[in-house]
Amino acid sequence: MTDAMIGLVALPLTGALATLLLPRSATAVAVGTGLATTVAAGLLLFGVATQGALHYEIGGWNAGLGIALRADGLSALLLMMTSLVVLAASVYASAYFSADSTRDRFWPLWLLLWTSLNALLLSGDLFNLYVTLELLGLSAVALAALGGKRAAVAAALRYLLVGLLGSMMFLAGVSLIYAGYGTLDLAMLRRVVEPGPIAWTALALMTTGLLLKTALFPLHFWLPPAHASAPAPVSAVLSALVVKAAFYLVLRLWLDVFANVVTPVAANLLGLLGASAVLWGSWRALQAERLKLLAAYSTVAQLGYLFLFFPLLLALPPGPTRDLAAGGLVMLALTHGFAKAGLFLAIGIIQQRCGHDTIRDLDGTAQHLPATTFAIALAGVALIGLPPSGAFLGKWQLLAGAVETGQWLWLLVTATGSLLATAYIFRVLGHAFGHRPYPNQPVTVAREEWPALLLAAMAALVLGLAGAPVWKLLEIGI
Amino acid sequence: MNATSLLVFDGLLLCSIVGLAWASLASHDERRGVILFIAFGLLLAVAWGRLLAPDVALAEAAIGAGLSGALLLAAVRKQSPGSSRTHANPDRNRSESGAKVVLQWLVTLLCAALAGTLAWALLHALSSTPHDTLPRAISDNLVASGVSNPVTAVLLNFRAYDTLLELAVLLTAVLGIFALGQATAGYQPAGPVFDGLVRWLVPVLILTAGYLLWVGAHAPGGAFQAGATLAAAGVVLRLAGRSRIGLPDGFALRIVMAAGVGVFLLVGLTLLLLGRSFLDYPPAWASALILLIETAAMLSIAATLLLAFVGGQPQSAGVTAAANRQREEISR
Amino acid sequence: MMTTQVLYGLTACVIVALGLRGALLHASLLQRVVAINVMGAGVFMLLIAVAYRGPGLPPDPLPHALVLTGIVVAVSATALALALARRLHAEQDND
Amino acid sequence: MNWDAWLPVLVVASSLLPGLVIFFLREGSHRLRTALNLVGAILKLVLVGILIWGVFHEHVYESRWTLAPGLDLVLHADTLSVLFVTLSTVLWLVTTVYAIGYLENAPHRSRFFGFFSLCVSATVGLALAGNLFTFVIFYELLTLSTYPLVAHRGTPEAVRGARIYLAYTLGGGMLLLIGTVWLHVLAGPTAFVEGGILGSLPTEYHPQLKVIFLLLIIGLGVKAALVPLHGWLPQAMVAPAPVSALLHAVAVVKAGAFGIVRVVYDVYGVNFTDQLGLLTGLGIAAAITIVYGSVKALFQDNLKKRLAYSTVSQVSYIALGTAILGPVGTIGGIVHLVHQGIMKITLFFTAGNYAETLGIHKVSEMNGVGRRMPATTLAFSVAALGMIGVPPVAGFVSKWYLGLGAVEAGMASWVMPVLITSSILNAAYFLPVLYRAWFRDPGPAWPAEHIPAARFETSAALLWPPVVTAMLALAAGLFAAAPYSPLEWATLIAHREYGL
Repeated sequence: MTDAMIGLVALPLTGALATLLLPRSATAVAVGTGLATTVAAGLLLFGVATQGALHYEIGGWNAGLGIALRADGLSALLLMMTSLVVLAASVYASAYFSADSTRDRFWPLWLLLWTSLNALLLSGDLFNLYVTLELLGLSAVALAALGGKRAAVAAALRYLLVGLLGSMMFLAGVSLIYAGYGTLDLAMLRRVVEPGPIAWTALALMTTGLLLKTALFPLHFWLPPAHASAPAPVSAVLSALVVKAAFYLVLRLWLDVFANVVTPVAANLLGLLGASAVLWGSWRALQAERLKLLAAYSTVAQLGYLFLFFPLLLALPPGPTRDLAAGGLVMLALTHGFAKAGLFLAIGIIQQRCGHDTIRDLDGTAQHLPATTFAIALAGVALIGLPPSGAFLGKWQLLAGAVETGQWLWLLVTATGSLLATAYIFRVLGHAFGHRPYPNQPVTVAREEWPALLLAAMAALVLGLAGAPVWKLLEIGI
Repeated sequence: MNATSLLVFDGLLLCSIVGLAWASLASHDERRGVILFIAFGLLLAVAWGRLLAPDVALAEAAIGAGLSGALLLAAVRKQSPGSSRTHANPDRNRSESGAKVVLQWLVTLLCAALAGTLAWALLHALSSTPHDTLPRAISDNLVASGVSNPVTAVLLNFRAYDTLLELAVLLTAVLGIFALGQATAGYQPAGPVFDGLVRWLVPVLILTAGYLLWVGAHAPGGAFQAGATLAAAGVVLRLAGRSRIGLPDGFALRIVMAAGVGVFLLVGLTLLLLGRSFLDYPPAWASALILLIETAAMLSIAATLLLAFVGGQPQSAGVTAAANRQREEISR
Repeated sequence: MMTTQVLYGLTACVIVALGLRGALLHASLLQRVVAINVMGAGVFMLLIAVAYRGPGLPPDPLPHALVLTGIVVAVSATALALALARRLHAEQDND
Repeated sequence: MNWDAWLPVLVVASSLLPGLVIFFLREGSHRLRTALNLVGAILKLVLVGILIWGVFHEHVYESRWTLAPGLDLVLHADTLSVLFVTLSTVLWLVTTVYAIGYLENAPHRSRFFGFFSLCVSATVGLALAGNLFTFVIFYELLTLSTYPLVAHRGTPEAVRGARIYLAYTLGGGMLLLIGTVWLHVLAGPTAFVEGGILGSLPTEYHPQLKVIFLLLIIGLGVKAALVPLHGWLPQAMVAPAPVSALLHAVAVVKAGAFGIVRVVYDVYGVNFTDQLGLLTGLGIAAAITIVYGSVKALFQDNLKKRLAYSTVSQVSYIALGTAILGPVGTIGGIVHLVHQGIMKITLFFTAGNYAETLGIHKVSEMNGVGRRMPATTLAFSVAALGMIGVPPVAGFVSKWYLGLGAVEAGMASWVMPVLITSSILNAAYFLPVLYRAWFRDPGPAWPAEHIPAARFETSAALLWPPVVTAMLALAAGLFAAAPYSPLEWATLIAHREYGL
């Protein structure tokens, strides 16, 4: 089972090299590697479920000296989500990219991005996290600029500079930790770290760097243009996974490694930033002219919800209610991943089929692409957090946590955010009802519509109805 | 070199480093900023030497100051000198709006605060006894690592996974550059003096690269420094307007680009098949495997850094040759 | 030994601040890339200063390896940034 | 395969699965779609029959599915849920037949019948919900599945009406969700238990319980169209006739009223609610709605708008019944849930017939329609009289019990005047229509005669459903005392609630 861990990194990396060396059969090789990696992720999830947290020392050196890969419930779940989303997006991309030149440049970068995501979710060493963050940043930027249009290149450039700034801050934090505690391994660090100037400053630096990469509210300016101008499968993965990987690190640092260093004041600050992200993101999404901008601002808002959990998790004493809230957080993160990827893929179909994605004149399009509109509707249900989506369970726990700890502000913000989300989703869906004739068969572009539909259905139905194991898995800590 | 003169040397060095950094960032002319930055990089290499980090000094000189400087200078060349000056000046001579000044002060205060907290935390860290668990572990396991230079041991054995991902980062950067389009046009063919210098310099650079690669096992050196030196040779050839700068074509180029990560993966996976964990070299084989990986990494690093300088997928040899001939007619 | 580590450490903090200020303030893209490289150099100095153990003693090799990796990562990021900038200027020039 | 656990799921699935299949059907395959619809409806009717028989004999049907630790999706068939399930199943069958006739050559029918089935599945799920958590899930699903139905026509007014409907219902849904979460934190998973479960909570929780009650009632009040929250109902009249029939007689409006009954009886417990002093508040809100709805209905010339405002007032009888302490008042409220459904759906069917056959939309255009369409107008008259409360139609039974209950509970001082004035107002806005339909001679030509007068006055599928429901309304009044009648079942519910 531990070989699955190294497989998760080695397989996409080998795939990347293979697609680089054999451009002609790149698509087949890429989708093949994707399937293999998804199987590895499944094996890992099964391994973690049966044997608890897994541990793999690379090069045979013990964790202090060498680098250790670790997988607990949280990372195994995120890895599974990542694999499913990227696999679906790969199938979509195989039909989406028509020009051969972009396609054979796309696949190596795509699989390198996948490698960095898996490496980041598995890594148990601080400096290794820095290198995976860099790999993630560079491959995401290269993919975002793939379109070659001026807007895409400008947005990608700003994204790269912000990413570099974030990584440098993260590295400064890592250096402080090494200076103070002499170790880089997360497991050893958790035992050794105690509140003090070193830990506070290092955590502040690392968190600021990561918040730049997660695009939390004041630092979110780079996200909408970058995600809106990138090609559809790329913006799907950017919004659903890349920003979430940085969020995963903040979660890992705050709740696991630096658990006893974190102060409620700092957590409330994060909560406030999250709350403003929810309101600002939803408000801008409501006014967005184009579907892609709407989806990008919706990402800013949805990440705000995730940060609302920090003050709750800090205030709740360790126990069943805290595990429920933590499960709610993960459920919200997973559902947003699937729903946002599905939404972006569906928007990509509309943009490709009708040449534009401006919401105002969407009327005709929504009728003759019923399956795409249905995917947008399902993804919308999951983004708003209506039942039977996984986000409903997530938001339920968020509200329950807010009531339990008496932090009513988060409750109000969640309620307003959900209503705003309803407004901007149904503003789009309102166009689905018009006089245009209904095509005879609902699914028009199979290879592109099925991935979008399945991802959206995963978020809106499967996670909502079959979500109970998520809580059981989360009990498996490192 | 008693303590006081060392202190004087440190003070001088650090003042000039900070001075250069300030000058480079404060200058409004990009070309001047870049050149100051290269000087800053070189002095930095001296600082690493002073702090007994020769490997890093070599890398800083070759990559930090050398290649980054070359890349930056090439980028400056791209903007026609006129435009960069007009671009920078108009908003300078107009009286800066109040908001801009306030913003600058705000940012400066913010950065000062950051420096303060960083220093405060650092002093705490340095005041406590230095943690020696890791250095001791490295020296204990040095024999088993197959190389005697501890830095190479860490890079290629203890934390080999980091280096694998780092080579992947390099590959991603180049693939990203490829995705943006064709390579830039070459340079004017060099005059006789430069041409003579190139004729001597390139072989020496290649020889040094080979030496650096070999010596890395037991003395400062290694794949990165060797790769950078090899790339420097290519850059010199490129600056001399040569069309053939040592880069293979088509499929061979893809092989060389992928060699670094490829060999690393190959070794790791075969070890996995032999029942050992990923990248866990058997002690008997360790030094040979490390040398194999370093050679592939050197070629890969040289190719990728050179491609980054060239700025994209070089057209096939025929095209550059024709372009050169056509340029020669114009210049005559 | 104490003074050298502290001296270089403090300079590192100053350089990081300088780099950050340059990255945040500069309008021209090239100088923002230079500023980020300067900030990186500052962090690397921090690491190497921490590794220094005194004039005669062997330093801690781990930060050296980390800085080596950092330098290579920094140069690849710079190369990509400059390539993106060149493509952007090329697009701006011809429209 | 133990039958008890699977029956409730089958009841919900019997309309859910055909619905999902219909979504992916080609637009042209009419016969398959109609077959799927009818098979689903009949299968559900059979299953509900078994359910009625089982629950009558104290048989426990419950299916449970854990969504998250502490949050179970529970479908539990008790007396109250069976009443609502039977109502929706019967009326769904009738409305399906009507809709097939009504949408003869309309576009987007796969989409319509798909959401139509989802809507009924949500209603049945809501009825069978075993705890407040499941109720909230199906409550939101109901909103989601009815939004496309209201916006089905695609005209700007339809989309606008649907947007208003959505704003109200999802806003209400959010309040209901917050109230439920708050209650869940205070009292743990709130299962529906006859007699309520919150009585035992410590007294310092009481102020919070009052606020939660307010949140829940406002959340449910939106769908039950209590006065300030009823704005969406007249706007949703733009929907096609079968949708407004299903929405106002069976699904949406009843879901709100049913929710209020559940919260008062099975969550708080009617005695505990009275002890908290909340019953009178509810009663007043209901009374205001009853009078306001009837008054507004007086001035509506558009027939469907008039019926809409009449629904606003009629549904609040159920809330009024809940507010009257004592079994007799409860019986009146609960039985009106069924009676109002049957009568109101007849009115909407007939209104649909008039619009579809003769293009009549306004009351002023209804002169002499009785001669042209005698059967439809007869059904309309039976239902209208029932609404007024004229015996022997079903409406009289529920108003009688409401009055009796008020007297017994000593609340006659203000309940009786409300009942009397509302009956008078009902007469004021229904009788002129009847007079105009029967005793006025028709104008030169009907506004738009789509269907010529052949053997029947209109197409068969449009004619028989209102006639059947009118007869049902009559039967519910005449055979009120018969076993398995709505009144008997309501008495059974009341006895189990009050533990007699």
